[in-house]
Amino acid sequence: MNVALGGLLTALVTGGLSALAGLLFPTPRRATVVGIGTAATGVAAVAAGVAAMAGQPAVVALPQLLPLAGLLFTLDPLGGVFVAVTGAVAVAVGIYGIGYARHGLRGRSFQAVLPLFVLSMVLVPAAASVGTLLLCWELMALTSLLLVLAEHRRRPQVASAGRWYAVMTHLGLVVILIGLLVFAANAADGSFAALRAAGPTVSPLVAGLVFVLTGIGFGSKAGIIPLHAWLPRAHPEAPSNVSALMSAAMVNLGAYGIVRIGFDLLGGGPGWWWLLLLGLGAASAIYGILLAAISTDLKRLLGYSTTENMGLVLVGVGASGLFAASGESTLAGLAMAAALLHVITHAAFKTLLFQSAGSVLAATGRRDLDDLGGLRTGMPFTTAAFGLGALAASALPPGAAFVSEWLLLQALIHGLPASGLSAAIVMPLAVAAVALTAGLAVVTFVKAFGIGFLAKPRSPEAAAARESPASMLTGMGLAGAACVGLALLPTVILPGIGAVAAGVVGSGNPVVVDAVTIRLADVAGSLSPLLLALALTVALVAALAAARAVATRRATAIDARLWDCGGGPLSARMEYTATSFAEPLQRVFDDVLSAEQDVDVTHVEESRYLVQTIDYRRRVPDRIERRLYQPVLAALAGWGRVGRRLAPGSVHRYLGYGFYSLCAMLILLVVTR
Amino acid sequence: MTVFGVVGVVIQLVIVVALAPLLTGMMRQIRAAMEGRAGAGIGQPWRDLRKLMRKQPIHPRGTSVVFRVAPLVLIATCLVVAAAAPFVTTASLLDPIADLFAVVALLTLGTVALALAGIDTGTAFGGMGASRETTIVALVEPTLLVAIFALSVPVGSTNLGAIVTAGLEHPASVFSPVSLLAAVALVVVIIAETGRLPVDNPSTHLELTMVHEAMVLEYAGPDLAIIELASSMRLVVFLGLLANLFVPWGIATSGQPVLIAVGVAVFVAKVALLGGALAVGEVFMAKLRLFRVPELLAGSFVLGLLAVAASFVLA
Amino acid sequence: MLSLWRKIRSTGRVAEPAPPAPAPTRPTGAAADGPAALPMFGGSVQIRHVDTGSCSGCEIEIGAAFGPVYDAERYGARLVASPRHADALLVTGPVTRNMVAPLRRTYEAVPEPKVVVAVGDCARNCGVFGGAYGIAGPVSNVVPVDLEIPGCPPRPETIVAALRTLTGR
Amino acid sequence: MSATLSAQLLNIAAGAFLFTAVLILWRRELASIIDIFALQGVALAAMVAIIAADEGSVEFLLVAVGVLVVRSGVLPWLLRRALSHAGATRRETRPLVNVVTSLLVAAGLTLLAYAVSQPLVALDPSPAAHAIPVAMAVVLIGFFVLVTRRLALSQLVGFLLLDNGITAVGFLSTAGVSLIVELGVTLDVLLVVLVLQVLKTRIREVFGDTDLDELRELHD
Repeated sequence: MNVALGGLLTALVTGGLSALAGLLFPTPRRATVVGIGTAATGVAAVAAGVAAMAGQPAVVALPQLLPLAGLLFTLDPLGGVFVAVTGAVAVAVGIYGIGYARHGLRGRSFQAVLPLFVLSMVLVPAAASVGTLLLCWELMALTSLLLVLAEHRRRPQVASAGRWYAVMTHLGLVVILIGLLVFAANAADGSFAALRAAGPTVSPLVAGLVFVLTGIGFGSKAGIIPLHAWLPRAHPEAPSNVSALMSAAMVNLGAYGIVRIGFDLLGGGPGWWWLLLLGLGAASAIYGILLAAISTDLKRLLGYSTTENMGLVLVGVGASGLFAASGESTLAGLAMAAALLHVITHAAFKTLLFQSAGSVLAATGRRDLDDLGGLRTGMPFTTAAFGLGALAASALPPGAAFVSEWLLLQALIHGLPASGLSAAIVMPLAVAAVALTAGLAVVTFVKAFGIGFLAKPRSPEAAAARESPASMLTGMGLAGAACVGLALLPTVILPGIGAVAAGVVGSGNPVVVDAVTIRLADVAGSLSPLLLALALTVALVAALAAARAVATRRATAIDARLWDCGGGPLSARMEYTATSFAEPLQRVFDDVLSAEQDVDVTHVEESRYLVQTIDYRRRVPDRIERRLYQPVLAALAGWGRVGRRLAPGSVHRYLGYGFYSLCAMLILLVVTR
Repeated sequence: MTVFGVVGVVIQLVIVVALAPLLTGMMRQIRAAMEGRAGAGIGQPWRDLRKLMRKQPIHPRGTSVVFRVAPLVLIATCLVVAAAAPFVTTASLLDPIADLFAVVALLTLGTVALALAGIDTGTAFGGMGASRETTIVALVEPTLLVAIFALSVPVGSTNLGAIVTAGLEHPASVFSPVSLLAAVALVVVIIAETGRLPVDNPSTHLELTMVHEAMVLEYAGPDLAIIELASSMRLVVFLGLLANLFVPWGIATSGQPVLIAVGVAVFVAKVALLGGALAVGEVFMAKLRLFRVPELLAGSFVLGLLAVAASFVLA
Repeated sequence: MLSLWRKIRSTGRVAEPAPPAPAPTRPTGAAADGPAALPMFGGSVQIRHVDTGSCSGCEIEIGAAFGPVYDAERYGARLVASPRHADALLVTGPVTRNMVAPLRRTYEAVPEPKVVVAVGDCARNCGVFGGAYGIAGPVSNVVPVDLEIPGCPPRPETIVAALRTLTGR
Repeated sequence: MSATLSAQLLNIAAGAFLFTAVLILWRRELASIIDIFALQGVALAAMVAIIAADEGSVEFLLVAVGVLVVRSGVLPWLLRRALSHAGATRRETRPLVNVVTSLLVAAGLTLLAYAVSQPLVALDPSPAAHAIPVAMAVVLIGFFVLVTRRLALSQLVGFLLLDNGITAVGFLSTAGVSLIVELGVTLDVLLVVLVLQVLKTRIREVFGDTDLDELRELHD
């Protein structure tokens, strides 16, 4: 029995059935059935993906289904990683969605589209021809767009976010389409096997063009700057379970596309491709986390953090390509393994974080960190879940992302003595970029967790927050368990990841693993996350015991009022807010962020020395958006106005256009002949 | 080997814990001497700790378990690093933890725990301290990792034991521009990480100028004792790392009691020397404005980067 | 930098030699309801200073007591920023009406065992401000006082001597 | 002197040479900038002296002494004198590019210097040639200081930094610099400094300040 094939087919069937169930079941039970169905799809996908990683190929060919090349699916180890990740995210999100749907998401269209979205994401990494890939990609884009727009009746911002997303994702599709068509034109047909065979023989110019075009398209899906503009819009406005799916599963496919085209189909390439990718990845990582650090909207913050993490993944991919181009295949494998592991860990903690954010949103109706706080009393489980996710996201031990970032740093560091001039200059900068990203991630998630969940509630809604229903908590629990597992025992999956990475770049397995310790092949370096966590626990318990033993007053701690400098009780208005927390950072990076602020002071009528009110506003616009998108949009709007002048509605004018153009054509014909 | 490892871990833990308050006491004493004071004596921090342990613990109203656990996490990170890093002996039981990245990340974890505790109180000063501390941490990180990078290039590993052993085997490499530049960069970073002048004033009484102190304003009794001990331990750990990464001589490479005794003595001497130099330097410095700190850190970042560049330019 | 170094070298030690430690019998001008024996802090007393309405004369003398010449720190006394860190409150001035609640809250914020030291005549018995309309009374009216330091303002030596009875050094 | 030892010493001197250049960018206090500049002169002289000892060349040794005297003695002395006349402007408070950015730019310049001098190093992989990127970096940093600092005095330091760098490149590249050329260059630099100083004094007498940005008004 081929598990990979069976899993894929099961996912196909359950996904389709869940979508049908979403259409047919009555409202009260619809969300439950769809949620379970989505989770089942996810389980099947995980099985298929893991089996594919283990080397079981799954091929499904449906040549007659589409007119051009038919549908062709092949699940190889690389695709298997992404299918498994998508499936795992779908399991947690499916169960979570049962409870989350209570908040106005029980509608037929939403519930029917959700499984289709999951299914399309499962199929993209399995697609094995240009036509199939584009079809699945478009299905994914459309379904996700519908899901993003789910709440457009309730909030007008959703429509704007949806517009941005629709335009950018379709522009991305067009660019990918052009790139792949150019590629396919140089190959026997559109199947990946043909492309793979043609890859090394294409002229460097065409190969470069294909890589850049597809890179732009896939990069925009991964939220890489400057194509990230849709991400911080769509993620906050989408329902939280959709945000989790998009942020933890969909963006990965951008990275998948780049790896698939660059490594697998084009067979690696010259160093400048990967240098470009690495640079963009590093810039995205820093820019994304910087904007995350200063944003106060919890879900927007998480969205920017996705840009950051995808940036890190692309740093890994870029480094891997660079090493491969300079013949360092083991290091290339290491960097690729780091990138893949980071995809997995990011999926785990981002699912958890978006689920917790959704839980908060459902309980309070607030996303603004400046309105939250004090949730730990009302929502202890959600607080713990977000804390766990934040620990993972800030890349501190014993968190999940620490291991993948450690691997990434090891790859970058060991690249130096081996590689050439470009690596010698790029690697230190890349290390610095990764380090700065890690540092800023610490600020971001201390802020998100500390301000959002600890301290005193800053709004009545936050004070009245109650814990979410059990199904949501179960979904969060699953994602949380994945985070803990990845943090403590990455040794379980690392050999598999290493083998996949090695297969992609054509090297030996770059990581050697014993029960608890990760060792790097060929270069010195080892880390044992489990031992680290264990040592930390032992030290903690020992410190507690010692403190208990030494402290002479065993008396239980008294409950005292906070030290308020002797004044009246401290109110929530005196607390630090997310804005004030990030203010020092914003000032440090003022050259990059260029915040806009204005202060209006109105004076008392009698004297200009007495102030009546001070109105202070500060806004940190996304600078790339402002510099890059607004001119383009303004130009488009300008052309639109010009165009409107051409079409005033007069039939005579339109007929005239036809006549003029006919004449012009004829004159042209005469002249050219 | 394992016996040696266990003995090493225990000795290092004992030394670091015992030494930490004494180092703080010595630094205060040096400062006092230079200010023309008599000073409270080297043992004063130990007396403070003993007194604090006898006091009543207080858990302010409205604080959560985060506030209660933070001191323990802080000291646990210091303990793990003290046990794992090669201070007295090179053979560590916890070798797979003794990675420079892991050590740095662990110490950052302690800072983060304290910052969360500061926010958890819900007081303005707690939030302020947390905000400042994490900002500094974010800016310190690139410098720290680049300096580590520079150190690891000649050795080809970020494992602390490997770097120290390599230093022992090639004593001449200590006097290379790579180590000198990296050392300067690391000194600045350590000053920032341990909250010493000119980045933070550990003896300030003015809330508005506080960074580290502002986060711990709510702690009392045994909790405060743990935090103070951990802060001193951080200093010892960082100075010990600085000493042994650049001047590893004297560290015990095998389990002979004599070597271990020498290792202990040399380690104590090195840390005392560095601490003394730091204390003397602090007398000549004023605290920088918070927004001048990035300048300092950018400078040390450049030095770290130059160290990396030098490591392959002057290879 | 060099000039500072030269200054340090030329100034040398300015701390006066320590007078003999005060007798173990404590000078108790303590209030009637104060505990009979002061707690032992074992050579380490952290002090939080509270100004409840002082004319700042006592503050100057406290500053001098902790300055290089008298150097109260050498006996293990240290000023701290938060009452949570403190063992002793050093209260100066008569307690004004506005400072009654803050003083009480500060007292409550200090973890046990704790000591209140009333510095100066105003803190002991309102001094020249006695009977003024804004004054709620001496410190002992608000919180139990364990140790009193007379003087208007008290000399730094007196303050140091009183603190030494607390630190026991 | 053994080859490895001299190579090591040369490396340290080169490191110090670069370090002082960064320090000049780092500090704002003009007095300490001048002190650091004097230190850089010492490092440069040490580099020349090590090469001299290596090659056993008396001529180079003489040059080293000359470098030491001029660059860590005479020039700093002149600068200090200029500073003592400068009045209130003892700090570079507002450089055109702020300190953080200029430090990061310096990092970039160093990497650039490394990249461009790669062929030079490849020509002759001797220890001296390995230090060429360092000297190149100092040249670029000096130029950068010259471009971005407002005060005439710190610009002057930038110019001298540039010159230090050029001298170092000259010595480190195998061609070497003959005594005569070095003498000529040194005298040239001295002359430039003196002329600038005279000019500066004149400007200050007329306009009362030496913030060069304000000289733009002359043009208008």
